[in-house]
Amino acid sequence: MRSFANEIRDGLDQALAEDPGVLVFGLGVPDPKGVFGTTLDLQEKYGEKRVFDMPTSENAMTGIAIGAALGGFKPVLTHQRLDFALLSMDQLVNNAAKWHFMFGGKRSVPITIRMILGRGWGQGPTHSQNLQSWFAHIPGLKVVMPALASDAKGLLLSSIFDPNPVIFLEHRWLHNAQTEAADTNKPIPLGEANLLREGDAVTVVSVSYMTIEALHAVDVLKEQGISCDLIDLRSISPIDWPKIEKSVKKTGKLLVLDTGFKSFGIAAEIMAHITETCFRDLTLPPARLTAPDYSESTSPALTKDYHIRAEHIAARIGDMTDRDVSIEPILNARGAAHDVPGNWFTGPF
Amino acid sequence: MRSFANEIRDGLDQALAEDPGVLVFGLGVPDPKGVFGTTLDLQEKYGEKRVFDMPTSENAMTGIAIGAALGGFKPVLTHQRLDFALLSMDQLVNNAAKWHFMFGGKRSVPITIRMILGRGWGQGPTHSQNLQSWFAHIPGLKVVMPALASDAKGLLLSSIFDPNPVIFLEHRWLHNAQTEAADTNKPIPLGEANLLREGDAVTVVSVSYMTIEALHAVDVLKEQGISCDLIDLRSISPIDWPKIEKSVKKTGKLLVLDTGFKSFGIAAEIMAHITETCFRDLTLPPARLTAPDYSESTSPALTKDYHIRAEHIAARIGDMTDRDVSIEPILNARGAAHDVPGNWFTGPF
Amino acid sequence: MTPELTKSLAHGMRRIRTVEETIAARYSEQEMRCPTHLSSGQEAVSAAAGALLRHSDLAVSGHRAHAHYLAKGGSLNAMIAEIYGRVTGCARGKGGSMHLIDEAVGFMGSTAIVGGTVPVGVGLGYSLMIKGGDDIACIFLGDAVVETGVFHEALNFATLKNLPVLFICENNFYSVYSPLEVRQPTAREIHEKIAGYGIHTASGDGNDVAAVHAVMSDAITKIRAGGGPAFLEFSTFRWREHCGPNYDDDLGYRPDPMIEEWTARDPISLFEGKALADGRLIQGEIDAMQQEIDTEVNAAFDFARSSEFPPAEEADMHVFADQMTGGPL
Amino acid sequence: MTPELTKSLAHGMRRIRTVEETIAARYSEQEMRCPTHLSSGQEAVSAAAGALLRHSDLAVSGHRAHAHYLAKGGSLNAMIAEIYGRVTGCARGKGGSMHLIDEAVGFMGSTAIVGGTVPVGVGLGYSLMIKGGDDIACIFLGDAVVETGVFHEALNFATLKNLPVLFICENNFYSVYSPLEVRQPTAREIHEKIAGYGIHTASGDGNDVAAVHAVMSDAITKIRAGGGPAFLEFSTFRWREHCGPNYDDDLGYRPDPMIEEWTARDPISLFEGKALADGRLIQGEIDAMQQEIDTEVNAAFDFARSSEFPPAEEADMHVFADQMTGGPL
Ligand SMILES: Cc1ncc(C[n+]2csc(CCOP(=O)(O)OP(=O)(O)O)c2C)c(N)n1
Ligand SMILES: Cc1ncc(C[n+]2csc(CCOP(=O)(O)OP(=O)(O)O)c2C)c(N)n1
Ligand SMILES: [Mg+2]
Ligand SMILES: [Mg+2]
Repeated sequence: MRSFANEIRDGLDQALAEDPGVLVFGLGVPDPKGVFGTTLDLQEKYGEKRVFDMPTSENAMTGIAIGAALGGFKPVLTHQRLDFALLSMDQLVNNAAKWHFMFGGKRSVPITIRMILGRGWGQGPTHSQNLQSWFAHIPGLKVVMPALASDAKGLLLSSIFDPNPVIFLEHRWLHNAQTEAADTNKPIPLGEANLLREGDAVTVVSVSYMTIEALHAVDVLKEQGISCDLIDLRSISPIDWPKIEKSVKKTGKLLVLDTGFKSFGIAAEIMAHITETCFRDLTLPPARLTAPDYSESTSPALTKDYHIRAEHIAARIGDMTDRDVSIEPILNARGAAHDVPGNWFTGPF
Repeated sequence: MRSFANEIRDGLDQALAEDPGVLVFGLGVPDPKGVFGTTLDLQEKYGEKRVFDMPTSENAMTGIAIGAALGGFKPVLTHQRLDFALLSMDQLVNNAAKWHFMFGGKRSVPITIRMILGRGWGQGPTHSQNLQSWFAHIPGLKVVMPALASDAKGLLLSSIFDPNPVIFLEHRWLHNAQTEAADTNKPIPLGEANLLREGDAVTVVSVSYMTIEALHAVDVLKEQGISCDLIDLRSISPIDWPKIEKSVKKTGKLLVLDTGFKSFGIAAEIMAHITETCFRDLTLPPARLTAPDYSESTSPALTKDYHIRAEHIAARIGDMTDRDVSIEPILNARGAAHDVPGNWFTGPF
Repeated sequence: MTPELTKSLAHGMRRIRTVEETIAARYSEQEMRCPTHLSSGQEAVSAAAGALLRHSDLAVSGHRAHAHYLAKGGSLNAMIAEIYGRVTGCARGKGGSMHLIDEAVGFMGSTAIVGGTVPVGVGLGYSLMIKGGDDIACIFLGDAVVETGVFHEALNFATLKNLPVLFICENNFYSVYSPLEVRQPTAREIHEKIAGYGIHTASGDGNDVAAVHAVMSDAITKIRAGGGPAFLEFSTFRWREHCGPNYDDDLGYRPDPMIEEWTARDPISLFEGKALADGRLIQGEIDAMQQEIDTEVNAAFDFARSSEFPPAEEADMHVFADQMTGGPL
Repeated sequence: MTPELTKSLAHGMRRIRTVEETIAARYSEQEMRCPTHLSSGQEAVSAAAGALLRHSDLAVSGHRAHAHYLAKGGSLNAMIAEIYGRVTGCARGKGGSMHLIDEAVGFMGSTAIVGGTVPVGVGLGYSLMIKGGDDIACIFLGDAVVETGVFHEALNFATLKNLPVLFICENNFYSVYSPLEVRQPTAREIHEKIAGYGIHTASGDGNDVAAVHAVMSDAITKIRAGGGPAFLEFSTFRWREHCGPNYDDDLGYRPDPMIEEWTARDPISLFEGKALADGRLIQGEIDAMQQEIDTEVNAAFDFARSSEFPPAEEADMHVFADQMTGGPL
């Protein structure tokens, strides 16, 4: 068994080995913890010029990644929280996203920006933002959100070798997720969603960590005779509309799951688009389960009902299918406190 | 007759006169052009401590506005283009939007950030972004987008005296719009949309400059026997859901207009929300007309079909109502080139 | 140095140390469920600042703010309750260890984004400048903050407007596990680089509280007299891991001689040793002081642990303010 | 100074002047429909850089980039066509005056956000450092750029890594209508403030092309030899309005004596006057040079005006690249 973090690390390792143009940098990249284990030993292996720590200068380092890309390199920049990358929106949006366009296709900017999405254990308002809808709204950025450990490496490789800037969002609660060692030397094309479960009751569209909760919910409901399509988007820009549309044409019901704030979030676009293209197929209004429109607080007492979990998803599918569902099996399977990914986690980050 | 720019200037003047805590600053605020005429003479009137120019330091100046607000002032910061404010997302989102929340309500941050939305005459990719959906997605920010000159002052006064951070988005093509001198000493409450035209064919929801085009389209269609509800949102956060819902329950048809990129934009949220709340009332899928998912180019040859204009709106309403409509009256009324707000405009900004 | 000041500095350092070490001792109970950055070993800078700043001066800080908050006079009970996520916390549990506030004593807030409060502090300085008077704004920052662009932008503005702002940089040579030399050119010290701005700068041994006090006192006097901003750099050393209650020197990111040298230079013993030697303090006073502090700190933990958690309904409160909280000017 | 260099500098300045003034003369035809920032009066810095930089050196600039692009060897036809919004433009009409690019000669791009290309230039410097060799990255910037945080962040990194980066600051004392003194403390000059970083800094009269050349040559030699980054400040003066083809001194934002003093110090006449006086140039050479330039410039405008506009289908092209444009390392 290998963890999501191992797979990310191996993806970086493979990219560095394959292509001398790949650079990996970010705060803490060569440190003893190696960004939650994802960059361990890479500096020793590839040297300080290709793998390096950096000053707390998120905006300039993004511009420096762009410049290095223009100089022929393929930089991978890591932010330990998405929240810190808010400092770099100018370089990201005004330069990276637009360079190829605004210079008439003269030069692409092959950079990958890893951002980690925080949650739980008192992360609080500025260490837990999931702003994927910002990036997806910007023409010229690709946005990748892996959920399964088995997808992490393949998606990362595609991101690194994509000629465009790619925002690669890693949910902190996934780093410890396990997978059978998959043959993931092959890149997974960006824009291909993954139909993880098949059924005809409801189309559940999900990203990143929400997919883990959704899998749980969908599997439990299956035992209760309700089977759903579960589509893990993997990338939200480009997004796999055909797969979603095909499923909705079958089920007539759409439930979108997202880790971000509700209003003006990615779920809205998915609901709007599917309503535009599948209006006559829908038997119910499309629904969403997302984070609410307020920040995650620090006190655990204030986060108990903040995040969508498998029981909420199951209950909602029950509502949408007019079926009584039991969430007991989900609650009973729950081992850890609500603010940690598992009992192995004892803080602080 | 008074212009939108005059109204903004008078709003600032009135606020400065009424409350010694109001500060006005930004690049070019005291310069001879006075930010398109909106800040003329204010420094002379209120002194250099309360009205001042600033260094090209958008991020720090946002933080300085926050600090001044914590020190008891009500700062108004101006950016000549929204695009420049991308440098300040950290201060805006991590500090201003969250301060009241993350300190448990201890202190509010009454700042107003004016951002001007560029368009036309070769503004190009980094002087024409309309990223309202970004701000609307952030809990703790209010987002105001005036369209009518007669609303500009009232909305600005409400923004300045609101205890929360308010993003005030002024479309560059509106500064010259004219209004009868309205009695606008009264603030207009944030979150109240304005039903500008009444009808039962289609609910048209619009913001900012799109409302000008929509008014034209709706008025021309009225003469052709199609009458629509036209709702000018004025503020998108908070947003006036009841007014939109009431209208859609009457018309069964929703068309949303926006100046921003299409995907993951504000139109998606409006469509998604209305589908959630009014699904059974809708006789057609909700529709949107927005900027496309690519940047505005500099060459006028590449912007001819970039923006939504009255003729597109009229044609779309025709489609939605299964009626033949004539867009000739709209095209005939068009006097200026497509990349300027009027013939009076001869560049460069 | 007067006996009063001697006692005040010793008390300030001991109080911070005791709070931090009590947090460390109790952290493993898993009841303080938030990222927590302790200042053990770095008490001198805060204690000196605490002896010099008034409640009407305004201060801000970053992620490692316990010492600054306490030195400025922030309520100990409210801080510990905040770390425990209780409704009696200074931010009602919304913010945790990294979001401390006590406006009653001029501690205007600490936040978790490196450099994030620097311009806020300068904006506070701007408000003080308009209001007149000789209060100052004080910005506590770490060595990593000088790498952020916003610091330079804010410093430029403070200098331009000659604002009453004191920048206090605690250089502990590390940002998380990253040594200074992978982040900044080290041929010049931080304060030497900042001196380019043409403002008053100075530096000192951050583990020598008397030296810190002298350097700071000089700078504050200049600022209060209208001399404009000043930047002070104090070298010091964090004892425990960057974030959390443990020691982590087994990870090997800091050289052994450095660890030994700096931990041997405990600011409290250094200061008290001298004061005892030259009779400005006697051991009995120290013992009494410590006992009093222990009582206060234990009471604070009791207060926190016996406080209620915020009710669930508070989770979505405070997103928007209904009215100005600051009142009219 | 050799006759070749003398001619090259005179030619460089005259060529830029002629291009800018021709744009100004034709702008009112309303066919150049984009914001355009002219460099008339500021030609010396670019001309000197042009004489010293190689095509394999990499350069970036900002909104006022015509002179830098031309000096670096960028195609004149492609620039004028770009300003006219034609498909033959260097950015196929997508970018206009503020987005110039000619990678064949190492001009890697100019953009419209103040300070936006500074870290990009440092990143190019990083790529050159890895590749080895003695090429350098050159960043053209205005006086407002030193107010941006990203400039300081990028400079810190360039210094930290000892990168081959030349920062060339043209201080024309204004950012749009705003004088330096409302944006920066002016007790020290910009280069003096930057000197705090400990890198090579120098300054000079930006209207004296020989002086600029000497200062720049020295810095470039040091950088090519591995000496790390350098920052140069040249004072100069823009003749026309910030953006657009007109003079705007009727607005009164610049003091009359300043305008008179600086426009009297036309860099071209100053340089040629001396060269004529000491016989390094003769008037006939200048006249021939100017005739050749006029022919070239007129041809460029003819080229641009006779070029096609980009077809409508290009509006949504180039959002994403289908393949790497740079090829393998
Ligand atoms: C903008 C930003 N980048 C990165 C981080 C992660 N981070 C948290 S604390 C810290 C170290 C800061 O070091 P320093 O300023 O020296 O303070 P110290 O921890 O040494 O007291 C970092 C990098 C952050 N919080 N914000
Ligand atoms: C981040 C940002 N803020 C503001 C602007 C508006 N702006 C365009 S050019 C300019 C002046 C820049 O002055 P300087 O760097 O001195 O160059 P100069 O125009 O004098 O050559 C400004 C403020 C911008 N383009 N980007
Ligand atoms: Mg440190
Ligand atoms: Mg200038």
